[in-house]
Amino acid sequence: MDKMVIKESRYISKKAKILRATKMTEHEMMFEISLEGGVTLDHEPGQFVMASIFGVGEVPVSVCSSPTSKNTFDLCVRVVGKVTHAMHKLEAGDYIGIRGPYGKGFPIRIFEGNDLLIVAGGLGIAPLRSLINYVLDNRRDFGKVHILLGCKSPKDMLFLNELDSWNKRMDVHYECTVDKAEPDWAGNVGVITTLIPGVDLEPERTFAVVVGPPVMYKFVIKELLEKNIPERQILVSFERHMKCGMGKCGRCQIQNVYCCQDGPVFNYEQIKHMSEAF
Amino acid sequence: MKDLQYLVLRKDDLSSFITHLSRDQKVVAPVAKGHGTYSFEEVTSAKDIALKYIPTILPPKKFFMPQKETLVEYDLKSGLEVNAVLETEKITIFGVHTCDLAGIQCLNMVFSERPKDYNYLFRKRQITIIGLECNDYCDEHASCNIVNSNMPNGGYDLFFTDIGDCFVVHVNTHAGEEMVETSKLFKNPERSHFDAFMALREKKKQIFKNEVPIEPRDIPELFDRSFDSEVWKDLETKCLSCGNCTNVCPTCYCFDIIDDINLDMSSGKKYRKWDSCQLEPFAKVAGGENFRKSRAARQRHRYYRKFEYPVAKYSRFFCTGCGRCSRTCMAGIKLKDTLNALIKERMNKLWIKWL
Amino acid sequence: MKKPKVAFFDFACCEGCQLQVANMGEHLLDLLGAIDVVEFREVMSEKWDKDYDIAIVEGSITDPHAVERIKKIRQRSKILIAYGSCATIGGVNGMKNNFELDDARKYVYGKQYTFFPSIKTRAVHQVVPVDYFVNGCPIYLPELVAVLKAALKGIPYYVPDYAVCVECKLNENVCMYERGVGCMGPVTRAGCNSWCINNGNICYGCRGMVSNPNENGAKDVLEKYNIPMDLVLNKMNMYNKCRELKDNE
Amino acid sequence: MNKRNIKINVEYLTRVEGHGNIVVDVQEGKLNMCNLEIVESPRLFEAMLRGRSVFEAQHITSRICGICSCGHTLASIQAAEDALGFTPSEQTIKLRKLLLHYEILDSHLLHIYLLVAPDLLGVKSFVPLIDTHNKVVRRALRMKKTCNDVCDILVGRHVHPISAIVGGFTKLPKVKDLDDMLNMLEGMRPDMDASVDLFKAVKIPEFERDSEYIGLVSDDSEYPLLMGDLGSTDGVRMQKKDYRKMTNEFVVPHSTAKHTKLSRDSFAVGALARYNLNYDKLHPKAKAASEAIGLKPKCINPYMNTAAQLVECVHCLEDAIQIITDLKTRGVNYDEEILVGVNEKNAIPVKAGKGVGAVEVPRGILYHEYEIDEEGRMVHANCVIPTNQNTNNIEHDMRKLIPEVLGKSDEEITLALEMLVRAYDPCISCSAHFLNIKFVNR
Ligand SMILES: Cc1cc2nc3c(=O)[nH]c(=O)nc-3n(C[C@H](O)[C@H](O)[C@H](O)COP(=O)(O)OP(=O)(O)OC[C@H]3O[C@@H](n4cnc5c(N)ncnc54)[C@H](O)[C@@H]3O)c2cc1C
Ligand code: SF4
Ligand code: SF4
Ligand code: SF4
Repeated sequence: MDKMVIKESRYISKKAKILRATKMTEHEMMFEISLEGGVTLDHEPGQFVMASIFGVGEVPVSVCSSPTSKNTFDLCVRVVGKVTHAMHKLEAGDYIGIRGPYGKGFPIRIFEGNDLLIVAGGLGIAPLRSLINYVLDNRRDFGKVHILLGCKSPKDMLFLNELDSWNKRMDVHYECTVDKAEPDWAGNVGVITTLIPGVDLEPERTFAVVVGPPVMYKFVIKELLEKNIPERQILVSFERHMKCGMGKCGRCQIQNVYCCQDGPVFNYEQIKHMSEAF
Repeated sequence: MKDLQYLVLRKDDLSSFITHLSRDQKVVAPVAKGHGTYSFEEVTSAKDIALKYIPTILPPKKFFMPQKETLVEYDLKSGLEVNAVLETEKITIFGVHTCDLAGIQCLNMVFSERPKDYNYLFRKRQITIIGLECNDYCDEHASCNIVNSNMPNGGYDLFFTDIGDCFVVHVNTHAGEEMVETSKLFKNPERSHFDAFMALREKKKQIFKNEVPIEPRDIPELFDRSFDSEVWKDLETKCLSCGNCTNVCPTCYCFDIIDDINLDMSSGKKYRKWDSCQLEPFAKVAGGENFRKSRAARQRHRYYRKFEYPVAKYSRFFCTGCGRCSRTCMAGIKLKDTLNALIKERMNKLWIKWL
Repeated sequence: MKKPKVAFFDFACCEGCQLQVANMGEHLLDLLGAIDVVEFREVMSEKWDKDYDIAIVEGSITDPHAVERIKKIRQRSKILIAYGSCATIGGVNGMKNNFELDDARKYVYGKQYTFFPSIKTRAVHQVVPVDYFVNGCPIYLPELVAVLKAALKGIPYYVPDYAVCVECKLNENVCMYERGVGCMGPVTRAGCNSWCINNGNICYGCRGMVSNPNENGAKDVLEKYNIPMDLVLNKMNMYNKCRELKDNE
Repeated sequence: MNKRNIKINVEYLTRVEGHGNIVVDVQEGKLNMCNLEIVESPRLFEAMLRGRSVFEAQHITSRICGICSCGHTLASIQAAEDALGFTPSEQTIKLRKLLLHYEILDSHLLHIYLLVAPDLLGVKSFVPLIDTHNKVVRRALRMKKTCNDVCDILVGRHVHPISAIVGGFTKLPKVKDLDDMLNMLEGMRPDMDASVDLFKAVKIPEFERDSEYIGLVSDDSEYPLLMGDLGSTDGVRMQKKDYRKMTNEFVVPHSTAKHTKLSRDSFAVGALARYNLNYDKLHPKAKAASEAIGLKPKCINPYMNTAAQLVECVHCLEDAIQIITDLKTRGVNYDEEILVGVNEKNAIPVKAGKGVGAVEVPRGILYHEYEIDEEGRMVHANCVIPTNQNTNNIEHDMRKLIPEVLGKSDEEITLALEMLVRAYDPCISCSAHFLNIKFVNR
């Protein structure tokens, strides 16, 4: 058996350095990362990378920073299993491997000039933060922007500073709710669907972007359809197990689409008939 | 047509041919394993080869995408050094049936689709393929006619057809030509050889009939309408989720990537290994949600990956009719039975509508 | 990285798993390069009185003394690894639970049986929490190494939750059912590289059962191949009897 | 005589396989008590075997002890075949002999290098040797690995062998397998020579006590390990079915456990016993090694058991090479490969009966006795383990040894006793399931 190094391989990851590692909540950490040699990741909001912790494994993670910040990018990671456990032990100065970006992100070009209704559940805020910050950095290109955020409880809220600044902005309609309140919580209580009816929007020119845990989609989409938002204008992003990110390994297949290549962002029309999607 | 395209090799010369080949590469061919089973294994002489065999336990895909294949090696000692690697060797596979040739073609499509998988593509270049015609059905599990893989449709360097005391050999590629020329064992065919060859092909047309009562072009539609079929529920109670059906399938290529660090805890590798959609954790995601939790859904997924999804993407069935899945399944889940059941259910539904 | 302090312990077992470790040959030195073995009674006289980073425990819990001992070990260990069938699923010691306890004791020890306190055989996790499992009778070394590496990295290790048949097929074995013999492969957790079948024997289920076996389907298979159910149940009770234990037993 | 009080309680004797305690009580220079306790929790194997198919017995009894699992497998198969009235083929017997050689080699090497060598080199375990005697440790591990690898080829693995079952083997070695095994064993010769050299240099404690030595004996020229009659250095000879008369288990007043004896107070089994009984039949190379390390029959220093083990290693290695060479020239008959679960297919007719297996395993003679009903189910099982047979002998040795060393420090006495027990290579895992367990009022 001969062994040789092949530079054409797509499985090789770029060396990336962790500049900052910040604990955000009990379960989430945020990493600010730069690729070696100051290369730009060159991603679009909604795309993801395959992050390698050598000796442990590789996982897909959405880029949660806007492409407008050129030299570094952010990943926000929730601890669930093997790799994410190991990631939470990383510190500034450590190296990881990055492949990608992969997948189809949010269709920002067609968002331009239109209104946006962004619905985030839990960790769903991670990929959406990339979109929101991009939109805010290019605010004049977009119409109205509504941001609805749902969390389990106030202590699970991510990006608190940013949420605050979005809340304060006059050109953004921001609301948030928690499933279970704590004594000092003054905001909304209830599931995220309760926020949708109250939003004042023009359905024909609104693109709704929904990211959250699997259970959320069904209910939120129902509300959105009731608001008469066209199916094509409802966008979702799915999470599936992924190994290669290149439409080969078969892990992320949802019926006849591959989440990693055809997604993770889909419009509702594309996938509404797929029972395996939800 | 160049006159080199068809040649003949006397059966007595096969042994010399194999010896000739094994001089500078590994030659693998079907070998009998007892209990009516076969596998592709290394051979050094023709007497090891089972010329009449039914599909091997594992298909030749094991040479194209090994069960365990290193993709990346890394070393953390000096910061982080990562190299993508390829492990190959020169192999000639002798005696590949037409169904398996079709299987290799399917894999070729998947891995050469962008983004290309260079590990597969580079390895493929190291492999020469010598096909071997099936003159008759292997057994009751075969369904190669319905997917049109009982006749050769390319995908080989040389193709052997057994016509009695010699093989008619189709030379298809440069690599094939070279093998033929360097061995100096092949002769030009005579009229009688051609006659026997044509007669065999004619006879095959008589023998091989559609194994299930449906026209191939109607299969995708059948599947289109069968997603919620009762047939899958029936499989739920039978299937043991042992993953044998996908492991033995020549067109199943799903894999897992594993990071394996050495005990020094600083160097290691990533390798890919075969995986199966039939195993329960396959479609499970981090939150614990499993998108194909029931065995029925997993079985359905397997069938759809043979008869519907790839038709949309690659315009061909990803079933070669080899019958391995049916042959290997302990629970007795048979591909033809499943197709028959789907057809029957569909017919019943049509009747009900009609009445 | 500081080398973790590792101790090996044994309870009721054949000590074959320890021997498997000794059988690593020169690779043992690689292992010893990664960990600091502070107690390993079978090959070392040294004793350790501080806490353990990792305790590797072999054997089942079969008497009151052992219950106390394993509880103490658990208290002193950051990570506890159960290895070998006896520790992970009760293993062959569980066959004892097929009998009335006193009856079995009398059979072996005669009148003096009460000198030998005995309780129903239990797997380690049926007494104290276990962090990692290395299944098998004996353990399959590559799996032990994989688990150790996971433990050193502080990440979970998932025991394969699919059938031995998966690996068996990858090894291109002729299926035992095709040869007319009943095999526990379809309901047993993989991870041993179908060791026994590769060597012409059947799977006896030493790695424990998959979490969601299709019992219906398994019954059908036995029927199809004309293999009596009790024969297989009997095999099941060879290693997997302890799975029937209730919490209060 | 030195009038002192000593209370030694070596709990959890380390570096023996299994759990043992030594309890010594000396008052006013007089030995009150000196016991070898076995404290492993009972596993009740004989009880568990009842009702199971005799064809499963070997799989289960192999799990009595991981260290002797090949030995138990062979004794169990022999007992089962005896009970069934089945005669194995010549080829099967050859392969079983080969397996037994591997077992003895492996076990002896483990014992000599990992368990005894630290004593002889004056350290607590082999771990410190990694630094001080790296070459020796590497050699030990290398040899151990070879034994393991040849076992893997022959029966799938060394711990709980897979392919050796009642009737024969489920997998027979291919030509390539024979070549591989041969290469590996031949490659082991230099290490074996080096081991003999190493042993020449070490000092074995001087101590003697004449005892009776028991092992398998035969009339042919082969060093009997797998088959033969039972014999002793005191001239006793009987058939294996009469093994109970050979072991004569009896109850001693100070203990609830049974001891064994034959013509004298106690007897010994194991490498030294075999050596003393069958020296003439050893391979010439083994005899040469014996001379080189200063071992001569009849040797009555129990510490020299380790030396006898080394001599047996040489013998087993050479004879294994011989067997494989033989198999290669004759060719293996693959038609003899048997299907597991023969009982399910009734390939071996089943009838009610009794059978005994007596096999020389590393630590001495191992007996399995089975009684089966007409459906091949186990009705009764009995196993007598070598360590059990040796306990009485060890105690007698200790009683003689303690007065001789009373002048030394407690640590030295403890070490001397521990080393003595270790020299016998007691495998307490095996014995812990049987009657020979003793209790001292504490
Ligand atoms: C496009 C995309 C974007 C994503 N973006 C983000 C993001 O921005 N931030 C983020 O935190 N996550 C994100 N994820 C999810 C992230 O990829 C997963 O959380 C991650 O893959 C988990 O890997 P792990 O190794 O830590 O967990 P694993 O060890 O794989 O475990 C995952 C879960 O499955 C169970 N499990 C896995 N294997 C087995 C087994 N064999 N047996 C039993 N149980 C098993 C575990 O118990 C655990 O609950 C994204 C996923 C996708 C597809
Ligand atoms: S689905 Fe079955 S018949 Fe079709 S190619 Fe795969 S194994 Fe062969
Ligand atoms: S031999 Fe056993 S493990 Fe292998 S495929 Fe058959 S049932 Fe499964
Ligand atoms: S094949 Fe079966 S019996 Fe053998 S080790 Fe694996 S799980 Fe245990």
